[in-house]
Amino acid sequence: MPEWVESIIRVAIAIGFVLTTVLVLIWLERKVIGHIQQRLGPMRTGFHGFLQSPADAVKLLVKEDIIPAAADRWAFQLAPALVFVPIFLTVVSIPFTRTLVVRNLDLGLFYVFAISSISIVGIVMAGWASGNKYALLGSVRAGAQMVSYEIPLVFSILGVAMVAGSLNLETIVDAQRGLWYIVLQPVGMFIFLVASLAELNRTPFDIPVAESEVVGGPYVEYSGIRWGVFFLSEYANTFIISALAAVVFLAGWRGPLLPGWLWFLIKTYAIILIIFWFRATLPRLRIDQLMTFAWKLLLPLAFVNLLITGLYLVYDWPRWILFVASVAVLAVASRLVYVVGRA
Amino acid sequence: MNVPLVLFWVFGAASLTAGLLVVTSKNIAHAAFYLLFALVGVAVLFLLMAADFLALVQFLIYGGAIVVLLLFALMLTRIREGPVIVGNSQKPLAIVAGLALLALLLSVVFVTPWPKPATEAIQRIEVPVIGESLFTDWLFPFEIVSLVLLVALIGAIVIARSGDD
Amino acid sequence: MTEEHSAHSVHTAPKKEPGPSLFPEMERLVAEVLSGIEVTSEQVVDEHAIIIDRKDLLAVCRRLKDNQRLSFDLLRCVSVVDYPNESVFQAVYHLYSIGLKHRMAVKTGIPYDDAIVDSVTSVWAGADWHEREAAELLGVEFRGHPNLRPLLLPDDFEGHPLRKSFKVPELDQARFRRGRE
Amino acid sequence: MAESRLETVDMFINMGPQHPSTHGVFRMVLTIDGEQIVDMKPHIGYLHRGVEKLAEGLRYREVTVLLDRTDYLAALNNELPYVMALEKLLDVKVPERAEYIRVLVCELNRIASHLMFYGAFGADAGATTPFMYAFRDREEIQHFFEAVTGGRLMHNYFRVGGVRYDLPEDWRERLTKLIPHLRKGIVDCERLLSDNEIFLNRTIGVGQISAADAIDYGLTGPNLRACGVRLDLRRDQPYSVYPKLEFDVPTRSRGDCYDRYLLRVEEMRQSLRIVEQCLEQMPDGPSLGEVPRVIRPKEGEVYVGTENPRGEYGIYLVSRGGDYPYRVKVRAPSFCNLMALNEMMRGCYIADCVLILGSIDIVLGEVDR
Repeated sequence: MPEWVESIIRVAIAIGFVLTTVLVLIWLERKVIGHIQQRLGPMRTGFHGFLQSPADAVKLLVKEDIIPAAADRWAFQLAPALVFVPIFLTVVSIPFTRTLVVRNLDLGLFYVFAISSISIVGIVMAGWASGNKYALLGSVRAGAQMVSYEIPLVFSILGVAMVAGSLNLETIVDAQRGLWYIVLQPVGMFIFLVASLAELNRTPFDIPVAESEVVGGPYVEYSGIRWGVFFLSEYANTFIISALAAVVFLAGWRGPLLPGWLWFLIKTYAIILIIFWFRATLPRLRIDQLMTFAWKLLLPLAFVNLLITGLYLVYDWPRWILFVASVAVLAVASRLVYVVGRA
Repeated sequence: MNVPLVLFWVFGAASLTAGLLVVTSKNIAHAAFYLLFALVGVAVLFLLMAADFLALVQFLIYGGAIVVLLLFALMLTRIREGPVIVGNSQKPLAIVAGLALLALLLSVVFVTPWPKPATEAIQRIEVPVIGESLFTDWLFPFEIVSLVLLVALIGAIVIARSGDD
Repeated sequence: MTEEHSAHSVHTAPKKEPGPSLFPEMERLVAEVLSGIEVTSEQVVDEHAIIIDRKDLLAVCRRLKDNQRLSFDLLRCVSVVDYPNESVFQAVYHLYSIGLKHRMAVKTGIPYDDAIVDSVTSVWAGADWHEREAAELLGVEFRGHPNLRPLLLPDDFEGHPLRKSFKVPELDQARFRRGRE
Repeated sequence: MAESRLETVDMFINMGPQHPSTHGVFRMVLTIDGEQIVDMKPHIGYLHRGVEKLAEGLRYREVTVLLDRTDYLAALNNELPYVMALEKLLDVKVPERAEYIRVLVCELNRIASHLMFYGAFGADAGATTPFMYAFRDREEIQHFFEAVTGGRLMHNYFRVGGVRYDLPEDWRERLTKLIPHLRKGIVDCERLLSDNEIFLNRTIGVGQISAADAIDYGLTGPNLRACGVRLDLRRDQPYSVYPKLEFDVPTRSRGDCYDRYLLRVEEMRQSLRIVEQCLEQMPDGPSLGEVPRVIRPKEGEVYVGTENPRGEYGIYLVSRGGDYPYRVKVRAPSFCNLMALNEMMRGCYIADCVLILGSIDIVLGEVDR
């Protein structure tokens, strides 16, 4: 079998896996949030509503695909693909275990960010092409938010790359033998989680799609399968970001007793559940507060983290100093936010 | 015919077409979208030449950031008239400039001593190498560029804030 | 306001029976504050009410609001009632003083043939929509109102539905049916 | 393309009449510059049913049906001023038990209404859970209402001289179960939002209005008290059995969205206190006084204002004899509160505008009538 045929098969399997995961995630989110809100969530389709997601998928598939008269047809139809494709391309480099990976890339970490940045254009395009002012507003918000948060996101992960000395995800996992990077890079992990929530447009950063303000933002005019593709991409992205966090900060498949893939899934789902939990608890920020948060807090914090990590590497400090220093930075920063916020 | 060659022709043609569409498109937002495809096509070409890092940078900076900012500016400035290019008085000037650039590129193509085809495998450029050469051989240009960017940044802030009070 | 109208100085709804005031203190105070303006007291079940000429409306409202012992700072409601038998509208302003916790009503008549009255939006900004509503539903014009556009009804609606002359067929049928039962 | 000057363009957007956070069919035409609001024009009337005209075609007893449908979230509170006005015109005595029942259900209705506000306000701020919490408790109140009045939303329960039905036999058990449930519910609600950093940042200082402006625009109820003006008709113009009951009238000072929110939460506690006292003090006796069979008040007029969850709900009732009211003017609190919207929205963001509208707590049914 030629190499490229094998690659295609691997990609197909990965995409299949992600699609199934998305269905599970959608069901899980509805159940988790339902229980947090003291209700049951879906109960009627299958055992505890387990067939709800497939049912929804079928419904979306057979639904009429409406293209508004005011829309720019060409861009309107293309936009979902532009969101969907990059996100599924990023799956390629995520290592589930050492062997369960489509392609281990030397620049794996960088690859994920670079490719997924394209999907912003898809969202902006969707909003622009809809010919709807709410969609336009939403896409302007999405553009501003996602471009801004990409910067702290990339910087947060740079610290890890420095400590591990590599952008290869497999090497990064191997470097976490004995000590997970959540200990060495708590600031990095914090920034990563916050910034990726913003990248995902999820609560409390669901400003571009805010129901109560811009009624669904860029997706407001979409229906049927095109809307389904956006929905799918959002959850796929959630999974990928969580998996990435699990790999980079929680040592991926490493763990005692259980098989590697199970550890990987446990860690990934732990992060996913935290994201769901946020959604059930927090209100939404305002766009200017969001920008302030990115530029005036997260970015400087990421710089400080880089500085400390650099000092640690150059002067060859013991590991505990890096840990203590990082925790101290985090504590000072949170205190600062509190004090400044109150003033 | 091997796979990389097919990919080269496909993506080369795609980015050329997209590039042409950028300049011929009447709809300025469409032009921006075509620009994205042109840039992505070029990124894939980089990838084929084993310049992974450059390709990813192309994706991140040009695809993810520049095009978004371009669209952003379009949306905020020109909502009422609609994003249609009506006419352009700078056409002759653009033709002259384009031809001049073409001449320059062609001369570069002919002057450069290209390596004999297929005599040696393409050298993969590792990231540390790029980093090192940036901070040794190219330190001065690198610093100049960052200074220029800083000036641009400050300028942008000044322009944006001038309307405030 | 023309001479002719101020001739029968108080356009009013059917006169109520005169009687001793239920709120003598309030009556005295109001009379004192409004000295120089023609004021008729009226008996209402639970508050002091005065009837004034529409030309005095703004002056009266200002004094009632600005006087320290009255300080009617809250305009609770503006109601306009149609009295077709007398060919007159009556505008009723219900006032309340937050600090002194007392209340009263000011009434003024607006004749059919010259349905204009001064707007009190300059005294209480809160009169805005009340007056717009009355203008739309009863066809009374409020002079000096900043923006007297229609408020509630569809743009192409004709007539003034709260006038007694405006018949709602369904309503009359309902009454008729019940009348025969 | 002669003009190549770079210029941002103001954009108009129609928020409403169909929009998830206009709380009904309300429309605001916003002029926005980026995310900031330059100008706002409210448009109302989409729900105008001509309640005042319809009332002129109904007999006195039938009008409460219409009033239920003005502020549909606090239907019982709307019926109260009307029956009180009628009782004043007819000079009818209301038995004490009936008064207590009225106050009891009115205060419960106030809690239900404020819970609805709490849930919707949370949703406006982008939090999904408050809505569910609020509805869990509101549901319990409605169960109680169902047992008392037979209806969940539209009660048509108050009659001239009393109430339609006496309380059900097991009302004490129901109420003693309901009160702790609600008390815990309010605590839950508070813990979810009141100290949330994001929520504080979103609401403090947003939609501020000064006390003087608020009075000028005729604001009443929680919106006015949030500015620091202690006006509560239950206390200042006492009616029914409120003088016999102990409760505080909370106020706040800043007059912003957060104060309006917190004030309503506190009001729920006070209402709960009143409900508890009603439970203790409820006298025996008839629930409907002696009322003439045919209601035909003599000529006269009366204005009665009561404290609704949203402010002063006033009824100006004119009688010229006969079986039908001559004029029923409804002074709807939301109608007046909404006038101050422009004042509150000066220079805010789109996201704020949703919150500010939510914080005023309007019900379009009574704005348009």
